Amino acid sequence: MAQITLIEAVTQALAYEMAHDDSVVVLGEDVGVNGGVFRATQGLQEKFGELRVLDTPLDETTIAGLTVGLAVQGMKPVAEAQFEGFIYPMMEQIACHAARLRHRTRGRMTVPAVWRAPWGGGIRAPEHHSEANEHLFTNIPGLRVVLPSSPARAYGLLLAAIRDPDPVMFFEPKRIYRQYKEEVPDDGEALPLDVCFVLRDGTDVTLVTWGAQVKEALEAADALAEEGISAEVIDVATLTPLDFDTIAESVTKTGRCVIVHEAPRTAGFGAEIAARLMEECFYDLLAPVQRVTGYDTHIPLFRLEMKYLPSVERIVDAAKRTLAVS
Amino acid sequence: MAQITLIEAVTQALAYEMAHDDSVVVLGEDVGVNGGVFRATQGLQEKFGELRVLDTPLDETTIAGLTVGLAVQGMKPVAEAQFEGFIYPMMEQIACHAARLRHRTRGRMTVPAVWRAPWGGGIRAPEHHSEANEHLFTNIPGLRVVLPSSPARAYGLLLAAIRDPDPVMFFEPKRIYRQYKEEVPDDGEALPLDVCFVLRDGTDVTLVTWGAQVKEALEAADALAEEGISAEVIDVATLTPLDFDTIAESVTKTGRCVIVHEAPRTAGFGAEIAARLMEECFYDLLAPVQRVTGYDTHIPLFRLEMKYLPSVERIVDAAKRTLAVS
Amino acid sequence: MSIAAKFEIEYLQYLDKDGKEVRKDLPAFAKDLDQMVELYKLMVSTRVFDAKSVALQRTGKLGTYASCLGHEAAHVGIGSAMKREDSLAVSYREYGAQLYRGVQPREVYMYWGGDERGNDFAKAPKHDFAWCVPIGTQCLHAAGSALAFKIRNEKRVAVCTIGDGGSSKGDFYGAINVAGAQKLPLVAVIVNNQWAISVPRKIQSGAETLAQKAIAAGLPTIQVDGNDIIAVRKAMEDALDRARNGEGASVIEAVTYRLGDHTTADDARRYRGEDEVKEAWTKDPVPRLRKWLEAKGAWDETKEKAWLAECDDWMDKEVDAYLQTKTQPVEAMFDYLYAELPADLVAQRQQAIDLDRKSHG
Amino acid sequence: MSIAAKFEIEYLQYLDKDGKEVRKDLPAFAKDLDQMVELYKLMVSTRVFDAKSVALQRTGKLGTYASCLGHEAAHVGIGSAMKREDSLAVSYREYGAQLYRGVQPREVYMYWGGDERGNDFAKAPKHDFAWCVPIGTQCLHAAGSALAFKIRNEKRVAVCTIGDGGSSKGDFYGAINVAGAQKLPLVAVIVNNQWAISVPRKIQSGAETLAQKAIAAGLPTIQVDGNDIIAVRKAMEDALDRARNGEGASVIEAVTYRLGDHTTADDARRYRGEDEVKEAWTKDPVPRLRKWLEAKGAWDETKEKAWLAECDDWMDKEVDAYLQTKTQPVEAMFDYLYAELPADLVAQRQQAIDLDRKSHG
Ligand SMILES: Cc1ncc(C[n+]2csc(CCOP(=O)(O)OP(=O)(O)O)c2C)c(N)n1
Ligand SMILES: Cc1ncc(C[n+]2csc(CCOP(=O)(O)OP(=O)(O)O)c2C)c(N)n1
Ligand SMILES: [Mg+2]
Ligand SMILES: [Mg+2]
Repeated sequence: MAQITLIEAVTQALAYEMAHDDSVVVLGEDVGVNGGVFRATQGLQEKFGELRVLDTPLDETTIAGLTVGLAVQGMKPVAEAQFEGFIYPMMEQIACHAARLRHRTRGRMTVPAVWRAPWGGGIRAPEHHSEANEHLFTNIPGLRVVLPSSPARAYGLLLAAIRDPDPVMFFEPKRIYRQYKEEVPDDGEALPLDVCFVLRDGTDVTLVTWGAQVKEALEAADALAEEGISAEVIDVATLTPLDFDTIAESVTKTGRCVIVHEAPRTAGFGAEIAARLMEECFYDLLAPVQRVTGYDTHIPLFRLEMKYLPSVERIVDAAKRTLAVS
Repeated sequence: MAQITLIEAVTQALAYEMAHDDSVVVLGEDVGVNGGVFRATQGLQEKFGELRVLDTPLDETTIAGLTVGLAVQGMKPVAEAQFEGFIYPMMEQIACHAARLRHRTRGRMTVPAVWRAPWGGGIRAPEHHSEANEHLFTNIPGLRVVLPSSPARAYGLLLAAIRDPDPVMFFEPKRIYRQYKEEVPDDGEALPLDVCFVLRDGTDVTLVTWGAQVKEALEAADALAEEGISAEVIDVATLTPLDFDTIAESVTKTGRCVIVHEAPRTAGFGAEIAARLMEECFYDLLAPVQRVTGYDTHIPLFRLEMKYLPSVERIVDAAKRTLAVS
Repeated sequence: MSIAAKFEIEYLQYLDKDGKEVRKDLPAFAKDLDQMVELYKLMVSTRVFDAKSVALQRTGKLGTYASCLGHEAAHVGIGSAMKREDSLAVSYREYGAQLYRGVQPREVYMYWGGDERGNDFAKAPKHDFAWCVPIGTQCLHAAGSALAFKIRNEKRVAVCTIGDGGSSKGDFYGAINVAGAQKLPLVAVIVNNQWAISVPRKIQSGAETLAQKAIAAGLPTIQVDGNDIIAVRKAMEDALDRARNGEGASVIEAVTYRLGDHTTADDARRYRGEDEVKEAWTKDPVPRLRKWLEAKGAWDETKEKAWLAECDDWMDKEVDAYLQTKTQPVEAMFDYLYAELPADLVAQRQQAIDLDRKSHG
Repeated sequence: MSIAAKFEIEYLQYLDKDGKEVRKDLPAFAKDLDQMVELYKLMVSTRVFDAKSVALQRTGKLGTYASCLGHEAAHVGIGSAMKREDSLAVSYREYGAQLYRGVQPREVYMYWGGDERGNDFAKAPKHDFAWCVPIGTQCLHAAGSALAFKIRNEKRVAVCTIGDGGSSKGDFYGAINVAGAQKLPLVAVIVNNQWAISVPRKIQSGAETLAQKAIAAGLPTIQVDGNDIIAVRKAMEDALDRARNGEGASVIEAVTYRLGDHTTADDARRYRGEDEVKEAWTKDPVPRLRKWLEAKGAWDETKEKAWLAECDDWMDKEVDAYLQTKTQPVEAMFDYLYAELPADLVAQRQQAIDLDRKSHG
């Protein structure tokens, strides 16, 4: 069994599901012959033809609307936004239709579609190629927002997203597309779409994160361990609908929590988790929940971008702050 | 001095600023002869001509992009989205350009523009006419998000928004467009864009809200007063950049807080305020902060919509819950 | 001078405003008078239905309502040319097309009466789209449907309608553009009723026809008298045939007029002159077809009266059914959000139910 | 058959691929050989600049870079026809136009080198737009600029460029549509280089020309040989004149070819054949103009060498200036967000500074 990267796991999941379900189609810019600018759809057009792996005209609104139309007529489209920073023109179709058609028609019409997009910073890319905007979608009822952070989770969650009868936003942390390989059996096994992943057990503080920052969170946990601090690390992965129970259970145990995400702090999804912890775990908290996030500014061009992204150092500092107060 | 409604205050502010600053222009759908579907721009085209009060083609993307172009060339455009539910196609221009051009060009190009939109539910309107989506913008750095809830605040904040050198989203709670009148001197006096309004002093619990829900919050404060509970009511009005200090000061005093907003709960702006209270006022909190919000579902068509919106009853209940625990 | 490309756009009309034939080559369907009577009857019942809706709104029994007065030929022409397996994606006022396809007046009333169940069409094709308020977005739903039909190799066509105003929206352009690039079985009909709320046609576009927008996408296009149902239906049939035969998409501009206010929340007297409206009434599609049928001996005053009475009965029944529909339970807000209610929402749903009980008893 | 509208699109070319005149009516500017030599020189320096950029990227001194190889006639033709008070809104690779207007190579390097200061043009007009990555959005900036000029009654024109791919985006349509409806002083140039990354022109649109998209907006339009700078500039001059005279907007399709990869992050061999590229090289705009100038006796090998040497010097200086630019301080992230830093962000800014100090010593 081959070792594969996160991006290869995406391709593997797409290929698996397309082979097993004729209604699965892929569409977007450059997804065909070119296999996507990151090669996520590499080889799919050759295998499944030009219609099932469709290069669209360059208009994100068109891609999003086609996706809704396809899904309503019984297909399972997987649309690609070439970068998450170009997703805005898709929002009207996603928010007004994909997330609402089941609701609008009392179940008559449904939108079993997936929107994939390479997400996040840290690859020295040009402007608009480094956005982390998951919060644009986490407050849209009727959607699911998924953000895998390992090859295995990318494979299992993408399969689940495609099979899910409702629309799913699937953001792929491009910084770790090729970070490491792991064995991912191509067995078609999906992962649940509403369970957080506890990546590391700990007792002193809970680090809650998602996407590429899982890497920094795990490294921070290592660094903390060296200082005798035991950090539990949770990969939220399925942001909405949120599996709050897993987070609550951990924080009830540790009494301390640091939420890490690379999107700007204000009104990022970290705020929701902090608010929930306040509402539901107030009396178990030994210290205020801390957020370590991107700053409330645009992610800078790449000369400065690493100073924008949450670092291991910032996470460790925040964790220690929660421990300093008790 | 005449008594005017909130919507008339909007018109008054627009007329004042257009008369005093030639660079102010208004554009949108039906803003001309028709004076806007809510009459916000009533009479302006007659006074200022067809170019300064421009009926655009029916394309929100076009409106948003024209607005950026106008602003960059030294105009002060006030664009209207006919309803906040139709704002999605404007997002790319707002997020990628309006909020970023100063940043992108190190100050060379700026976007002194305002986007106005009737906002929120409760008027028995058709689908997509009742959205409360301020959270789509509160996490965009470089923007301001403003939501007045009285004629005087609408007048003063809109003047400030137009004069502000940076882009401002100005959401108008249409449910209270004509709720009551008050005297609003047409004196061109702007209000600050980064100060919350304490509408009522209290000592036991702080009710934090904005938009049309200010009405319910004040009524809840009345109801609580009858039971001997003293509620402080804060109208956030300028959501971002947030004047957190005013909120923190109040909650430090009362030790209890209920945040009320009509947008869905998950990842609404209430989460940010709750998270901040946790981070900065943890040790002053006598009870967990409560959120009373729209449910995490689409605002239903009007037969059910009043059951969706936060009610006085729900606010009173939540306030009492914060008081029950100490 | 070297020429890169040339185009010509046809204008199609069979009946002038007085119901006189302006050309001899009537299409086959128009020679079947029984069928033409059926079309006429649906145009009349659409109008009766529409008047009833406005009356319901005026008496507080409906929310805002968008009337179709004056569009009957365009809408019935579109609906009647389609097959049941085709898919229709409308904006909000195309009742004539929808009634033909089986949407019930009670469903229309429910939708505009604030009840989502109006969109759960009981008799119309399940693959027809719901009313679509965000202007233009339905065009892409139709393009996506057409793509699904093409991928599955089905001989079906997706039809969308769009207003003169809506044809300014990028979605319309995106839809016809991808349909042209991929030869999708799509028919996009611009129902040009001269107004987009208060914005007149000339402020939407500097183009002399809206039909010519198709040229941007390399599509065949035609402008038809939208108050002449024969012209509308003929253009539809041609376009549907092409699409069904794998020849790709088409655009049709149906030139008509919005005789009423934009919606019941609008007052058109604020922005348009009476003369213009008076003039437009002389082109009313309903009497035009009636005159033509009467001249052919296929219709008369007695039949008209009888049919109007039947329509009244029908609408009364529909109104009754509508008014007797109980409001949905509060938990309906949650019950159609996802296939299965996520665990995280269970408590909220229960809270809504509890609160509702408490408030009511 | 009654005709609603007719259109004809001209194709304009003065020089064939070998630099031979294919028509006699050379425009006035082309008769001024000194000026033509200046244009040629800028085309050459643009090419030298471009090669230098690619080299910088290959040696890790630049991030991703979008080359303009093959577009020199189109870009210089556009830039040189404009007046300084006009406003230019580009996508990302139109360096030929920008260099003409005063953008410095070091600024281009800075932008693609990850430094926002590249957008703060020191010598180019302050009213020219920054590079615009979200495809198509710049067309509306130009339309908005044109509207500002019209409102203020200034005799200025807004110009935008857009790719063949970009012309599929609703923004392009919205821009030309409103420009048509409001007679705005806008010139929209579609630089059709046949590819949008890996997507060929025919997948973007079923239209036989991209110029015909203007018909949708009721605008005058022309297709020109985009590798013939005389044709590009002539079409630009005509369109700019019309716009400046209050006659409204125009569209120009400049047909050219992207001789390089899409960007340095792309490998075009994955998706296009060598034959096509080879064929395209035979239409290269630079030698074409050189041959014409040489035939007129206005250019020769000596001049060519001298100019290339000058270009090399220039670029060396620019590269030096770029490489010597120190990275901005960390607080620059905050300092251009708002006119004045909001109080709520002061602490974050300080945190970033403190953290940076801590990490560095
Ligand atoms: C995206 C969007 N913007 C604005 C509106 C508000 N609105 C509803 S109908 C309408 C005018 C539509 O005009 P047209 O397309 O000509 O259709 P008609 O109403 O004439 O049938 C507008 C602006 C909307 N529903 N959706
Ligand atoms: C809105 C948006 N979507 C996608 C992209 C990614 N992208 C960058 S360039 C490009 C192709 C552009 O092709 P074309 O418009 O023909 O211009 P060219 O690069 O050929 O000059 C794409 C898809 C983008 N920058 N913006
Ligand atoms: Mg109309
Ligand atoms: Mg191109």
